[in-house]
Amino acid sequence: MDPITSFFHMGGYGAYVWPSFVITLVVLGALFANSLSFLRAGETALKELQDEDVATEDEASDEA
Amino acid sequence: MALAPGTLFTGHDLTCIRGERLVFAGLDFAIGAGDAVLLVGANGSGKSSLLRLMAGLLRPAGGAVRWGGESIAIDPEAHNARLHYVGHLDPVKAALTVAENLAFWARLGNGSGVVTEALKTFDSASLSDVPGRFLSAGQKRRANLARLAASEATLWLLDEPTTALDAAATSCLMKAIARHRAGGGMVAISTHVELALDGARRLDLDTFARQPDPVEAAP
Amino acid sequence: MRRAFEIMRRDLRLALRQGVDSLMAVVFFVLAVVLFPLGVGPEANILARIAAGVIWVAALLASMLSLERLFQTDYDDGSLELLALSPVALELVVLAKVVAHWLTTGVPLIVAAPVLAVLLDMDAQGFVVLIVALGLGTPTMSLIGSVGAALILGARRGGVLLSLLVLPLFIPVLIFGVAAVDAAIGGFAARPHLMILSGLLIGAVALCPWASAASLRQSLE
Amino acid sequence: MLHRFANPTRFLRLSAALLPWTAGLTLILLIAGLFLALFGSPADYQQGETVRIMYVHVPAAWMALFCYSCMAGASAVGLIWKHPLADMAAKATAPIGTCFTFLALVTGSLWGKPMWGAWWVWDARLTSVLILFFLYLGYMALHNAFDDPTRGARSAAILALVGFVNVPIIKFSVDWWNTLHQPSSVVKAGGPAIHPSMLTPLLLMGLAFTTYYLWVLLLRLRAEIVAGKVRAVRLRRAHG
Repeated sequence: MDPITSFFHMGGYGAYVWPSFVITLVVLGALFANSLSFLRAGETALKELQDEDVATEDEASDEA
Repeated sequence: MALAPGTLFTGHDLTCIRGERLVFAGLDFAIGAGDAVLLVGANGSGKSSLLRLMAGLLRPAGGAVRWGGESIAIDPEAHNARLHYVGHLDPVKAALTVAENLAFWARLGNGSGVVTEALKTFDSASLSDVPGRFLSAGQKRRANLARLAASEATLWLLDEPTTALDAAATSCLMKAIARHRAGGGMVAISTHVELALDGARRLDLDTFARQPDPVEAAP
Repeated sequence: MRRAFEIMRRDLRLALRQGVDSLMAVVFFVLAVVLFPLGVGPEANILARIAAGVIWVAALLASMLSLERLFQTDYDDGSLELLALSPVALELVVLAKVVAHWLTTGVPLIVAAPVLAVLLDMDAQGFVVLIVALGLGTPTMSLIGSVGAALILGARRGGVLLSLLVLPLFIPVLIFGVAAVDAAIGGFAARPHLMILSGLLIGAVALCPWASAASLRQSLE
Repeated sequence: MLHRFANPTRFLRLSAALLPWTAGLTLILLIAGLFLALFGSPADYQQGETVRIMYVHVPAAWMALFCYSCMAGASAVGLIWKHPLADMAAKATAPIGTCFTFLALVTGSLWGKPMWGAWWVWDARLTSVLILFFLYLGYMALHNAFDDPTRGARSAAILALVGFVNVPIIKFSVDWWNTLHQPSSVVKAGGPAIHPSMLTPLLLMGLAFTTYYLWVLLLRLRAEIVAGKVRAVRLRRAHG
């Protein structure tokens, strides 16, 4: 058995060792991605609100 | 109503936060024996919040509420023993009769449980044996207000007491308040309706609402 | 203390006047236990083996179902505010209401339990210990449940949420309750399990009213 | 100083400085840990290669409990000193703790299958982790069961403290329950004394998970602050 397959074979337990590492990395990655998108969504929403504020202030100053 | 002369019910630089909204900041008040304070202001200006602060249901985000110089938070039970609070809801249990409801609240306060007299002051003596489930909103409100007469309390905190009350009941309430103040009691009422209370001071909450928003209060 | 008894008396009077509501817990308890033979099969030896566990789980679920009403009705009609503003400590108010709740739902469960034990062919040796263990367990469940009931006041979908909050906290009571009965049936000493159950009860009496009062104050703000 | 007005800008500056460090540290530790776990350490003489799952399962279980303790600590600070940042930290920790608990359960069951022949074994530790998972779900469900976020934070904080007091009691009762029903002692995962060459990857993975927790916590805290500002702007508009 050449080294590559033996590496994946994991002494016959590959079907358990690899999924546990893969699932761990996937879950941690997904949590990180979720947190990042949560932050980006908030920032864009805040930016839009602030732009609207600036817009309404400009209109107010035009009318005055 | 043994009230040491000159003891004041005071609020110092009160700041109130409800949920994430600054309701009012830097608010002061002082109520002495026989005083009446009318809380007025737009909806959401914090009238109910101030009454709940005075009752101790709500803790101020800043400042302190004091009774005779001592903060009410130190001994809440003692403060509860000297106040009556009438909120928006009328706690009249459907399964109990009006007399049973009233007797319960009276015995829970400093009253003796004899309630016929109290029912008369709000002319709802006829309702005494009627179970709560048959009462109209106005009758429930009168039964709730009867608590004021059923047991002794120095400080009355009334949150829009005249809602659902007809003219006759409102005048009963005014008479009861007048008697209470004559006996050295204090009253704080939040109201939208013009109330005929001679010598009552007005506290307009709109003047305390214009403060910077907390989240933006960055240096 | 007089005022605490006043509150308890009112709650008991309310429960007896609306008698049907407090019977709901017992009816659910009996129904839940009756379902097991229909599901698992009527063989006496299997039923006897799982009798203690089935009775305890059903008692746990029955007492939890009736917990939501503990503060909710008073919260909705404004009584809770006045109770919090009464000259008696809020912790005592909670204790009075929990005792009233236990008397109206816990005690009927204890009364019904031996009857259901017969239904499940439980060994006669276990009856006395079952009653004693339930006598110690149901008040603990009412106390821990009162914390959950106070936490969900004003929450959306409170009923389902209450079970998710409270069931994990019931697990120690369940484990030692069933262990006590199984020990009695197996001829072993049930005392250690009952001692731990009473320890849990004493701990609950000390901590839960304080936690419930704290969350009631939050909900009234 | 009014904690209520604790301005988040000081925290935002601090977290902006810390973020790159925690990110870099996490990645380095993770790569080193994974390398040692998969290649650097020997197989166990009994369990063979499956022992490698321990390098993920055990740190995840550690973190599950560690996050719950952090959540309870932050809740206590939030309740006692009413510090908004503490409430946010508790809220941000919950999902991270839930993920670690979920990972501990999944890797535990993946480890159990080859060793004990079943996907789920009512082992005392696995059962306690399962109950901890429900405590997390209860916390998060209660947290957003209220329309007013402050109300949700306060209730959930009390639940976190009540839960924290109950965790050791549940652990004790589950262990007792386990000895009652399983007199034969099950092979202890990780063995009595861990071989030093196995210890280093275990510690590395543990450290990697901890720095990962800090990294994602800072991210979620910044997100909570921004969300708070958005709510504040919308609230101010509503009330003019």
